[in-house]
Formats: sequence, structure tokens, C-alpha cells
Amino acid sequence: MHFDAFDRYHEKASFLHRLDPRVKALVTVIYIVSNALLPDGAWLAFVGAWIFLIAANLLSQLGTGYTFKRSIIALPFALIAITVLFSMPGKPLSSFFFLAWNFTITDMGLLRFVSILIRSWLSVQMAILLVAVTRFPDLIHALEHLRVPAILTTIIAFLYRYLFVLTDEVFRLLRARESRSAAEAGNRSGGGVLWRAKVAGNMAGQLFLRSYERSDRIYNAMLSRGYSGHLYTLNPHEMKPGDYYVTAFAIAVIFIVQLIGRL
Amino acid sequence: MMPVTHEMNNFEMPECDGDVLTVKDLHFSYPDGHAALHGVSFNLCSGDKVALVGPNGAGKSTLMLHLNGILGGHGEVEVAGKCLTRDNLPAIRAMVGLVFQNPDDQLFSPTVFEDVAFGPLHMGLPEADVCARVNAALEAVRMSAYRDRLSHHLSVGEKKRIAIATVLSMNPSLLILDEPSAGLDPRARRTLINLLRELPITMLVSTHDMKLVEELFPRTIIMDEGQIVADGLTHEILEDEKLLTAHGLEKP
Amino acid sequence: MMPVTHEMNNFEMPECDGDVLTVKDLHFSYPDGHAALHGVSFNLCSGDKVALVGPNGAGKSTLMLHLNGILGGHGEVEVAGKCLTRDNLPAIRAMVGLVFQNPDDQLFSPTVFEDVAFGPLHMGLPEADVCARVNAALEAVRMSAYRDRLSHHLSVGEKKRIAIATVLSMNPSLLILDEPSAGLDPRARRTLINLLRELPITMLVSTHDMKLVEELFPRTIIMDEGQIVADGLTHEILEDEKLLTAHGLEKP
Amino acid sequence: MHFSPTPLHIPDGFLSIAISAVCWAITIVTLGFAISKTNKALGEKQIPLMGVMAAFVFAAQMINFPVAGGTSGHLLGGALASIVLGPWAGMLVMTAVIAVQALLFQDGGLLVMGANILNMGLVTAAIGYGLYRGVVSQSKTVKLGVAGVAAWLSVMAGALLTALQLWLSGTSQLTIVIPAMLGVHALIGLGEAFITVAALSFILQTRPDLLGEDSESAKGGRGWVVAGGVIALAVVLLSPLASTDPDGLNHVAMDLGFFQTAQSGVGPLAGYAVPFLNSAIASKIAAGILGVIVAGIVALLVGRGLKSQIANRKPPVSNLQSSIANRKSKIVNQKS
Ligand SMILES: Nc1ncnc2c1ncn2[C@@H]1O[C@H](COP(=O)(O)OP(=O)(O)OP(=O)(O)O)[C@@H](O)[C@H]1O
Ligand SMILES: Nc1ncnc2c1ncn2[C@@H]1O[C@H](COP(=O)(O)OP(=O)(O)OP(=O)(O)O)[C@@H](O)[C@H]1O
Ligand SMILES: [Mg+2]
Ligand SMILES: [Mg+2]
Repeated sequence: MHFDAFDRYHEKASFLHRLDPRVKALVTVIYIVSNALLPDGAWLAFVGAWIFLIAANLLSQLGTGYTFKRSIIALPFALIAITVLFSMPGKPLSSFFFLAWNFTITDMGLLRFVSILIRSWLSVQMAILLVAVTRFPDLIHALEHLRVPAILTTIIAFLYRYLFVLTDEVFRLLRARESRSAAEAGNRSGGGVLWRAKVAGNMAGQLFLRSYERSDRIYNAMLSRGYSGHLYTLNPHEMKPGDYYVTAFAIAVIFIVQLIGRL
Repeated sequence: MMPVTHEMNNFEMPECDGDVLTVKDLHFSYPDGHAALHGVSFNLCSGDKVALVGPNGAGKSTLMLHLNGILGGHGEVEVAGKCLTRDNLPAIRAMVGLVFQNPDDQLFSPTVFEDVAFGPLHMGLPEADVCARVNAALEAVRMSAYRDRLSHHLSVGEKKRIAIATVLSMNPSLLILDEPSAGLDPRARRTLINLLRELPITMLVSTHDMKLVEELFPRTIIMDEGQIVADGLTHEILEDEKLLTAHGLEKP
Repeated sequence: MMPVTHEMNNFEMPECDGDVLTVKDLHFSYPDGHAALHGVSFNLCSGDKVALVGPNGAGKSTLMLHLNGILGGHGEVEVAGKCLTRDNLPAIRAMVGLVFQNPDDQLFSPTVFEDVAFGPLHMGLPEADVCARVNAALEAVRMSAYRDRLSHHLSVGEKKRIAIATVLSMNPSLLILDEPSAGLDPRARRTLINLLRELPITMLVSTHDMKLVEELFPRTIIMDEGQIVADGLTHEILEDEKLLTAHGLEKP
Repeated sequence: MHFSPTPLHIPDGFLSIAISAVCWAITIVTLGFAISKTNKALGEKQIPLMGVMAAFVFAAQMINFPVAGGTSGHLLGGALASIVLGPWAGMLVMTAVIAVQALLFQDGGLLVMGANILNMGLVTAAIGYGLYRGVVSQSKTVKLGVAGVAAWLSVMAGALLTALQLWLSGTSQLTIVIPAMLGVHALIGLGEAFITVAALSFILQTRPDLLGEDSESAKGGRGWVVAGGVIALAVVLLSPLASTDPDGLNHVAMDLGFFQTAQSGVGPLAGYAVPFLNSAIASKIAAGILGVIVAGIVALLVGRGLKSQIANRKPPVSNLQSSIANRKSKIVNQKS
């Protein structure tokens, strides 16, 4: 329970919070697909997509900068794309020596690199916004109603529920290990890498067994409440006319952004 | 382990009208061959509140798992006159509400509402009834305000109460609780005791907390090594120090 | 939560020679901003056996995690005259043995031997010394026969004792136990009490079990809302009913 | 907070639509199979079991152990999950883990989730289980040794696939991305291998029934051995090939028609224009190092296995006693 930090939901009474989770999930996916479809260097369209994002941020009452602050997590991966700077044929912009090689940045390379980063950055922010304005259980319901197989959504629901219980257990295990990781003056402490790996593996094994046996108890608890192989849920969500209008409007805007990008 | 035959201590008990639960000569061995129950017989009258005590490994949890057919041994189990057979199973599971020791095992849904609704939904009730039952059950444990909360945000004491609500929502005629007070601080424990005292349902409660036994249950059953070794009025049993120490118990 | 300022109840205490532990004005907030400790100060003398009580969420476990540097707040913590700094950390962890509430968290190796040997091995001791320490620690908790057993299959009471052995094998000068008696049946609890009574080490024990406090500890510290609200002789504190109820406690 | 133990979680924007779609298609078909198979094999108990196991994999990814210089080893879990739960259930469990990482923590994108599931969930499970299945009736030492190699290869396979997808999307250059990804993951895979082997050995010691003859881990069809073997072979052969002869790969891609669909006309063909690790020698050295590492792990694992077996051999009397004691304690404590 101490890892509430895992929850990305921010309680607010905003327009976006009240929207049906299906609408939010659908629009997010369409937005991300649209970004991927925009050609390199479609700056105007990227700006359009960005405005869409800012508007959504405003509607969520979380503040314009909310998703921006958290969007850095995708940055490390950008390293992977850095090679396109040099590998695309085009007009050389600048070149420099590093170690024994001569690197030349081309205009096409730069264009492509920046485009990739912008696509990624916009998409990540929309995904961040989605979970900030939708409670995760509602998101699971949305997936259910969007025809994701029930077995997957229930596994995800269980995962979400026990994520907190088990990560708590892991952190207690790690604490126990840490508190016994001592040294005496003059000794080289810590053991060998293999031994340390084995201890970590033991912890994983321990955790596995406890999870496995817990699943038995949960199964018993489910049985005693009438479970017989089928899971039933109530649908707590109903699409209101407003939800349809919002979906239509959002799709229209995204479509216009695509048009701008291809003109 | 050798089955030890224990002398049965007989205490006098008041008369009772209408049995909610009858268990006759129940035997059970786990698949690995370990015999956990050797001929257990007792009955619960309507309105009884009974404590089930005994040392670790006595077979208390095993017995409880028999009472709604999760385990099936040899012998007779009857709930409200219905024999425990495959056909009766769904009906009996609706009548017997089983609450496990660890509320994290009992609360497996992401939200409180979904968890409390699980039982009624699986009984096939219509949606309106389900909601009504959920509300009534949460009201009974005084947790109505927690309807839409996420289960993992609750404290242990709150989780315990929600766990009880998950079975109350099935309108059970018999409530079975496995070590309800374990891990609670004095305040949460006190709240739980008051709650159990007020619930107007027949209940069988296993516990190691002898003080709880003394305060709450007029009748006590002692189990050891798969057998019932004493069954009687709590204040008489708690006086019998020889009996208590023989079975690893202590006077509160 | 607003930091409430509690009146400090002063009780007279016998003189002490040589502090094992000194804590001065310790403050700590969790990363999420929740302030768990507001200026905690106390000291333990060599040979002291002290109970730490208080309602859920009082900050007992948080305080204990500071005493061997797993958490680090503002303020001073000194163990046997050594300040708790990054450089001293390994040495201090060798002196302070911390036993967590749930023995399952403490026992992460398949066999009892490997678990008890973890500390000494990590300290880089030669193999012969490790074996000697393991044997001595298991002897101290009377579990020598369990050396090669699988930890996973032990009873809770046995696991508790092994968990204590895992830190005894590091020859600590201070033993810190977080709720050692939770979940034990009366017999196992009695065995544990006898064990703790006999161990000739300074110890600080957090617990909700007021009977244990009365039986075992001459000195008691009460915490509430991140502060120490009373520190004195147990029999005096237990007499002060107003103090106890004010902090969610009960007389045993 | 960034949870991914390996840099395999591709964010949105780095793969082209075409590649994302192809990966989704493969993933969906495979998951369809997995769902129908697990429904048959595990019955009604599957739901809580797989749900809690998914949470286990998630939590186990946080267990680390200090290696040298402030780095640490981690678990990805695909091989371990498929070995103990069977391949199909393992795939579903990994899918749930990756989905939650993407949905809740934006660790990996949504549009590219198909690719991430394929790389980290499906392929790792197939290779991990496939190789293990081949030796399931062998001695404990062999099983653990092979599981270790399988775990290492599962990470390498995921890395290789990721690299190929990035290249086909025109996001990076083949001659760099493959050696870079494989180089990093050769090390990360070691952590995976060690933890997987130790965890399996723990389970074999404490609950051998979970890996015994009637368990899910022994029930997978023989076909898995072939599948696992083929993927393993592909990894072993393709990695050096890909780094030494990108032309060859480009040809294959052309023939398969990947190229036309890959986004942004220029494409990865321009790949090896930069004189960066393009010499065949460097790549061969890299391949050689990989081979040495594999051999090293096998030797280490076999050695350790033998050592612990010898250590476990005790005088017959005490052995008997302890086995009786073990049985007894097992009986007494099965309740939890
Ligand atoms: N990791 C954490 N993050 C944020 N808050 C925490 C964390 N751990 C504990 N807390 C909070 O700090 C306070 C003190 O917690 P602590 O666990 O120290 O209490 P305690 O006295 O040990 O209670 P108990 O008797 O239940 O064990 C509580 O309010 C708790 O909710
Ligand atoms: N799944 C199982 N397989 C084999 N033996 C088991 C199993 N579960 C429990 N047992 C054994 O059956 C006996 C009775 O266990 P049970 O859990 O019913 O005891 P209990 O009275 O509930 O104990 P506690 O007070 O510790 O909860 C014990 O000896 C236990 O080891
Ligand atoms: Mg029990
Ligand atoms: Mg605590």
C-alpha cells in the first residue's frame, strides 16, 4: 500500500475525467496512429497535433505543463535513432571528427531525427494524459468493451490489484537483504558476483512460490463466492450523446491535422 | 503424524432450536496423504456465535474449507438442512460466507464495489439487486463511503471490514471467519469486535486471540490434531487450565 | 496530517552506564511528502530491553528502519558511539540486527543454513568462521536441528526464530524486532517470550501485544504521530490509563 | 520512475506504421492461439493463477543484484514464466505485464505495443520454453544449465528483433544498431540467466512438484523444442551475419517486400555509408566474444550445479533423517 506512487491517476472533476473511458482510449490511440502517419518534416501538422495536446491538457485541469514534465521518460531511447543524423543522404550541414571517424550531419538526417523525436514526444504525452484522467480499473473496463479478450483484461485486472501487494513484498525483501548487508572492519565484504546473483535468484524463487500459493488462496476465495469458471462484471459506463460528439469532434480535428501534413 | 485419540471433554450446553450447520464424523486427508481431520462432529444453532480455537496445524482452516465445499472429505456436512452435494454446492456457497485470514486474498478486484458485487453477480442476480445488496453490505460494515475506492489504498482494518462485506452481500445465513483479528492494532481490533457483536448472523470464528474469545463468544470449540477435544460454554472452558495448556492455549 | 504536539510524559528512570544507541531530534518525511517522524529523541543503555508501542501508523517501523540506515532522515543517530554516515553504514549494519515483522521477508534462501549464513558471508568472513557463527546463532534460538531444512516449510513460530538467528549470526550489539509476536499461537508466543528473555543483548521491540510488554520489558516507549509521547518504566506507564487510551492502547 | 530493466521497451514514434502493423498481426494471431490453448489446459483455475503470476513477473523485475561499478543485474522474466507456467500461459502473462507497463507507466508505446509484446513476451517465452522442453527429463544440472542458456538467448533474441524492427522502420542504421543492442544485451542477458537459474533451482528445491512430470512445464508439445531451437539458431547465426553483411539482409528484406512498405522512401539502405564498425573484422570479433560468453556460462552453470550436488550429498543416515524431517515439515506447513 505504500506504493501508491504507482498510481498515475489524478483526482479532478474535469471534463476529461468525466468522459467515458472508451472515448479517451480510442482518441488516444487514433492520435498516436495519426502522429505515426505524419510525414517527416510536416512542421505545421506537428504544431497542430501539439495544440490538440495542449487543449486536452487544459480540459483536464491538470495545467498545460503537466504532461510535459513527465514526458522525459522517452528521451533515453532517442539515442537509438541518433544514427539517422549521419546516415541519410542529403546536403551536409556540419561535420566533425570523433575518435578516428569523420561524421557528417545531413539536412535530411536532421529532418528525420527531429521528426522521430517529435512524434514520440507527442505520443508519450497523450498516453500520460490518458492515465492521469482515467482510473486504471475504468481503463480496463474500456478495453473490455473495445473487445480485448476477457482473459487478457482479467489478467491485467489481477496484475493491477496484486502489483501493489507483491511490489510491497519485494521492497520488504530488498530491505531485509540490505539491512543484513554488513561489513566488518578490514574485511572485503559483499561476496562474489555469482553468489549475489544467486541470492537475487533465491529472492525471485521465494517471491514466485508465495505468489503461486497466494493464487491458490485467491482461487478458494473466488470459489466460495460462487465463481465457476466464468467471470461476470457490471458495465458501469454508458455512452452519453456528449461522448459521441466528443469522439466525432476529436477525430475530425485529427483528420484535419493529417490533411495539413499532406498538403 | 500418528492420530492421537483425545479424551472428549463434555460441557453442558443450553438447548437450541433449529440447526444451521451439522457436521457428522468428517474425515479428510490432503492429497499428500496427511490426515488433517479425524472424525469431526458438531452443530451450530441459529444465532450461535462460536469460537474455534486450537494450536497451529490443528485443522481449523481445513475444517472451514469443508463447510462450503471447497474441500470434500468423508462424512456429512449439512447446511440449513441441505446436504453438501455437487448439486447443492451453489446454494450452499450462497448460504455460507467464508472470510479468509488475509484480506488481500479475499479482495481480488481493483475496486471495492467490484469486489463486494462479485458474489451477487455470480449468483446471477439482476443488476438492480446487485447494487442494492452491495449498498446494504457496505452499510452493515459502515464502509458506504468506500464504494468507489481502490482496494489497495485501504488499511488492514478497512480491508478486513470490506472482506466481511464481500460475503455479507451474498446474504449468508452462516458467517465463517478465519482469524479475523490477526495483525490489527488495538483500535482496529476493537472496531472489529463491535462489528461482529452487532451482526445478527450465526458465526463460527477461528482465532488465537483468547481475549476475543472471552469477550465475544458464548460458546467455544477446541480442536487439536484434527479432532474436537472440547465443546462448551466459553467461561467454563476458560476455567479449565489443564485442558487449555494441554492444547497449547492460555487463559486470556 | 497536521503535526500535533503532544505533551511529553516524564517518568523517572534508573541511571544507565554506556549508551548503545542515541537518537537525537530525528525528522523524516517519505518521498510522497508524508511526515512520519517529527523530532524523535531517546537512547538505549547497554543491556536495556525496551518496548516500543503505539497505534498503527505511529511511525514505529519507520523509526526502526532509521536505526541501521535503511532510511535516512534529518537528525542524529549514533550506534555505540559511531555516527550513522555513509562510510559507517556497513559497520553499523553489522552492529544493529533488524528483524522484520514478517519472517517470510527475512528468509529468502531455500535452506535455513544459507539464510543464517548470508550476513556473515556478506561480511567477508572465512568459511570456518561463517559455519561457527551459524551454529552458534542456531544454538541460541534452539534450532540447531533445523540447519538443513527448507525455510519455506517451517511453521510461523519456527520461521520467527530462524529470522532472529539470521541477525544473531552477525553478532549484533543491538537487536531490533518489529512486532515479533504477531500471528503466533499461544504456545509459539510463549516460546518466543522465553527466548527473548534469555538473549543477553540490548533490544528494542515494537509490538501491539500489551501483555508481552508487561511480561518482558522493564522500560516502555510510547510513540504516536511520529513523536515519542512517553518513555519510562513499564509498570508506571501501564498504570496511567489516561495516557494509554489517549494513544489507542489498552491495559493488558 | 522508469521500470524497464532493459532498453527493449520501444516508445511510440520509433517504428513505422507498417512495421507496427505487421508486429501487431503476428502478436494477435499468436495470442489467439495462446488463449484457446490455455483455456483448455488450465481450466477455471487459470485466471487467478495467471493474474498473480503476471504481478509476480512485474515485481520480480525489481529484484536486482549489484554487479560491478554501480550497475546491476535484473530479470525480464519471459523465459522463467514460460518454463514454470508452460509456453502459452507464459506468453499471456508477459503480454499483461508489457501492456500494464505501457498503459500505466508509458514504458513502451501503445501503437508499438504489438512489437514490444512480440520481442519481450512471445519470442522470449518460445525460446525459453523450447530449449528447456528439450531437456525436461534430464538431470537437474542439465535442466538448469540449459535454462540459463535459454534465458540468455531469450534476451538476445528480443534485442535482435528490436534492432531489426528499428532498422526496417528507418529509425537507425543496421550496422550500428545490431552490434549496439546485442552488445548491451549480452551483459543484461547474463543477469537474466543467473537469476532465472537460481530461481528455478530454488523452486526445484522447495516445490519440485511444480516442475515435475505432471506440471505445466513438462506438458508442452515436442513442437516447442523445434520452435525454440530454430529461434536460437536464428539468433546465433543471424547476429554475426547481420553485422558483417548488411547487404545480404537488405536483399532479404527487398525480396520479402518489406522495403517498399517501410516508411520514408530513403530507407535503411543507406545504412552502411558511415565508416562505423563496418569492417567485417570488428563484427567477427563481436560474434566471437558472444560465443565465448555463451560457452563460459554453460561451463559456469554446469560447474556450480555439480558443486551444489556434491555439497548436498550427505552421509546416508542423516540424509534419511532429513528427508523424513522434510516430509514431516512439508505436511505440517502446506497450509499456507
Ligand atoms: N513508503 C511509505 N511512503 C509513504 N508513507 C509511508 C510509507 N511507509 C509508511 N508510511 C506512513 O508513515 C506513517 C508511519 O508508518 P509506520 O509503518 O512507521 O507505522 P507503524 O507505527 O510501524 O505502524 P504499524 O503498527 O501499523 O506497523 C504511516 O502514516 C504510514 O502510512
Ligand atoms: N495443502 C495441504 N497439503 C497437505 N497438508 C496440508 C495442506 N494444508 C494444510 N495441511 C496440513 O493440515 C493440517 C491442518 O492445517 P490447518 O491449516 O487446517 O491448521 P489450522 O488449525 O488452521 O492452523 P493455523 O492456526 O496455523 O491456521 C496441518 O498439519 C497442515 O500442515
Ligand atoms: Mg488456519
Ligand atoms: Mg510497523
